[in-house]
Amino acid sequence: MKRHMTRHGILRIVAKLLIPYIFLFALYVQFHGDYGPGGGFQAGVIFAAGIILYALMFSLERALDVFHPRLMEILAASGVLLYAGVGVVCMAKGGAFLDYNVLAHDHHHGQHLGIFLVELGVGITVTAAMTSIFFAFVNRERST
Amino acid sequence: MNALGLYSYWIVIVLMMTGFYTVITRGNLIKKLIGLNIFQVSVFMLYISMGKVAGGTAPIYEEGIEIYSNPFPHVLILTAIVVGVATTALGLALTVRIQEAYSTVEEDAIHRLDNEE
Amino acid sequence: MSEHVPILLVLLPLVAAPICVLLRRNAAAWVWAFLISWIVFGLSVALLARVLDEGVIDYALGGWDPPWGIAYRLDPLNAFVLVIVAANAAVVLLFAPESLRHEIPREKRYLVVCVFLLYLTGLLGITITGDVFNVFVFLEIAALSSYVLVSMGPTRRALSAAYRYLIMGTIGSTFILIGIGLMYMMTGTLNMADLAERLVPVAHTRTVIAAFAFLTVGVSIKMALWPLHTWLPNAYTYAPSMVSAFIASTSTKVSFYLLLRVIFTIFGTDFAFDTLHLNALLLPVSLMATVLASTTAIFQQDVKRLLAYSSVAQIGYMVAGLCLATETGLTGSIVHMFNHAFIKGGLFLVMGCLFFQLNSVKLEDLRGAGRTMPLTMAAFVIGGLNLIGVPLTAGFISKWYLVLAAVEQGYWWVVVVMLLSSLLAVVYVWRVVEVAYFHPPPEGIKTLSREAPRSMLIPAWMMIGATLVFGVMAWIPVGIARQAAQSLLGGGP
Amino acid sequence: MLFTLLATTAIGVMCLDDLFAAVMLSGIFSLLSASLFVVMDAVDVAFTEAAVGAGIATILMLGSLNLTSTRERGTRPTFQWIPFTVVLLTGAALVFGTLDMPHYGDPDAPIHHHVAPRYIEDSPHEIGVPNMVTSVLASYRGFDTLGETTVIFTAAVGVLLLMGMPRRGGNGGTQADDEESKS
Repeated sequence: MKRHMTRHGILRIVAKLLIPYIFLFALYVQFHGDYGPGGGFQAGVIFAAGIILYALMFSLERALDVFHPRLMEILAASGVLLYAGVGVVCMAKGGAFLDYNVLAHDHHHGQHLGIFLVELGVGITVTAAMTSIFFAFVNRERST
Repeated sequence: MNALGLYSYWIVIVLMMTGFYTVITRGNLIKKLIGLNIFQVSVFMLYISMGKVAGGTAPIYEEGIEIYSNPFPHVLILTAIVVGVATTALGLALTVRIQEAYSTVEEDAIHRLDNEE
Repeated sequence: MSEHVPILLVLLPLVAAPICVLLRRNAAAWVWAFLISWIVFGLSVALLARVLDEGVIDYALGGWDPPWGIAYRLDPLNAFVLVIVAANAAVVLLFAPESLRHEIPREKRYLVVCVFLLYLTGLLGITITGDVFNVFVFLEIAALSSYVLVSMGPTRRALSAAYRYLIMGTIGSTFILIGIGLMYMMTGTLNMADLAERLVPVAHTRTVIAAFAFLTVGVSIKMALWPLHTWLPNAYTYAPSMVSAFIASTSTKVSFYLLLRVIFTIFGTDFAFDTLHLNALLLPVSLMATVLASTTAIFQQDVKRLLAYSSVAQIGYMVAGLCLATETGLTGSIVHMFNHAFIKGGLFLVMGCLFFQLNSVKLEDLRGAGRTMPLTMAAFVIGGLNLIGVPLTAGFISKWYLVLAAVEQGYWWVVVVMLLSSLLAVVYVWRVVEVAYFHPPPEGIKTLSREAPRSMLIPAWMMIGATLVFGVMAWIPVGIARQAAQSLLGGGP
Repeated sequence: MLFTLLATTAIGVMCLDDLFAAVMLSGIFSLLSASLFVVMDAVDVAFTEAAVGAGIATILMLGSLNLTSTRERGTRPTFQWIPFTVVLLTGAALVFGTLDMPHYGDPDAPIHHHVAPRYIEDSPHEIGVPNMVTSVLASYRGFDTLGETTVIFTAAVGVLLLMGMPRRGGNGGTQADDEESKS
């Protein structure tokens, strides 16, 4: 199924046009989650969808080159660590775990910074996790 | 009035039970996972429908809007959706491995092969 | 820093797991996980001491007061369960390296250690929290990681066992989710203490009754209460040795703890026993579990499977104690939870040693193991005596309290059934002992099998030794369990 | 209307033999439920359900169909009494539970008067973020979200363990080891 998709010219051109916008949209969703619907999780899924589209349309090899499996593994781990790390910093600054109020001088800024960072952590983990799950499935297909 | 106010819950329950029935009666491992999905999504609907306030809008703060729907169930369900997709991914990975090890994804065939050992 | 201990307990393994992935080196990952697990164990003991000393500890996450934020709440019961879980994790990790080398391909080992830590995180998170939805989230962390761990077993049957576990487990947690939703609908809160207060005025509504039913059934699936136990035997049998040991010693215990929480803390005894007569249903079911599962255990050819059915029977004992709903009954249940964690953990570690040397734990392959592996089999015998409930072992203490509670209530038939089930335990333990000690070892294997390496034998003996220690110094677990039972029944410190 | 469509899709999924069609229908089911969530003001949830249920989950299911088979084989399931009774009992318990529920859209329901009001009234100035779902998700109940992230991480590690890590150019990750561990 996946292999002969690479031959469809029109699909490839459309995909080429679409993919940058998908990534841009993912970034918008990531950083605009405070004001509209969206946030780290949704952004991560969209970002992963962009990568998946690329892998389907062009080549898995090239996708694997850029989004190397080990890199994805490290990213998935570091997203969780970033999230937990924000909590630890809060504790170090004298608050409770994940108490963003202590992160900056006034609590608005603290909350903003805290939410921004943890959403980023979620986004990174979700992108990396979804991508590596997909790669694992496709890879199985390739090898059997 | 009484029946009308609960009508939406009942439909959700019917959906839930359709999914649940698919999970427990179907022998195909992928079909089971699809059923599980439907079961879970229907539970999400139950949560979301309890958060709705008549005349309310989406819970994003804006000047001049008085009534918002309850954001709390939304948060819970966001978490639950993630958990659901994680379970599905893992279930599918197991299914693929079972296919490779048993050359089938039908429950009764797997059972037969297990008993032959 | 000391006020942060409750969160650190969960945070340490949670953070340690991704770091394992970053480390990538198997040896480094194991050393790291091992260190963390012992630190967690130390912290959990310190916490238990503090709770017993000073009473309930609260910790508000994110600085938001409950019920708006999530709060941790430690009372004698969950502090005790935390110690059980952490102690088992620490000992099993000590056992792990040789066993992993034997059963898991090299490039997967560090990931297995990572998932093991995640499983530990999940169990600790379920136990410590005072928020029902947080329970659901950590329940899923524990569940997903346990499916993965089970599927790592050496044969293909591990895969189908894990799949079955996944389906049953997800149905269970979806039921729990429905129950939480219905409770939330009637009260508007998710905090356990707040729920307990706010459920009282709406306790008569049909919605709350349905919520209770869904929670109980959901937790019973997770706990493998007969007849909802069907996922358990295969999962225990086909999982890798260290996984069997850890899951058998902790997962059903934590679910049982959850059942105690739901019944006693959230809904209250009045609602569960006086209004709904839960014990009229649960007591016969739990006694059926003890007898039927023990009977099934007798006919098993695979010793791990035999032990798995024995676990189903032991869960029956715990639930029976809960149904009596008296201080003695609950004390018995909680002590049994503690003892059984070490008994089964120890026995499954013994299975790990046997599998390491013999590559099988089928009954016919254990012939003569009593002579070729005397230390290993001696540990098995002591574990078996615990299962039967012979005096001077820990297993005796908990059964004694359960019988005492039944006598207090005048339920003589309960006493009879419990004794009957113990007799059945004699039979299934004897079958293994007979094969191991009175049959000659099969030809050719004689030279091969010696004792398992010390790094495996010592942890197994640590667990089994604990059952002996706590059989003699029974006042330690019994004292704590009594405090926990009192706090559950509302008369406690 | 939406509900009718949903019910039809769900029953379609249950009855179809063709797994490919069933997967597609389950994607449609997710999409329909996403639009239902929009109707019920849960925009964030709808967004996620559309991306996950109709997107990622469907792709993964198609991927695994490709590796297994697209038809349900084996004995055609006859009507089974025991599961049917179980499902009927569960459904009956739920309907029984609904009888005392606050009605759909009722502003007097308990959930709108405890805990949630603070999120609605105070979060804009306590947190300073207009999207209340984000405030609750990331701040008031931030620990649940950390748990959720951990769940995803667990799933990723689990899938890697089961399927093996992809290697560039080479064959599937752990084939050789699988055989070793199978024997």
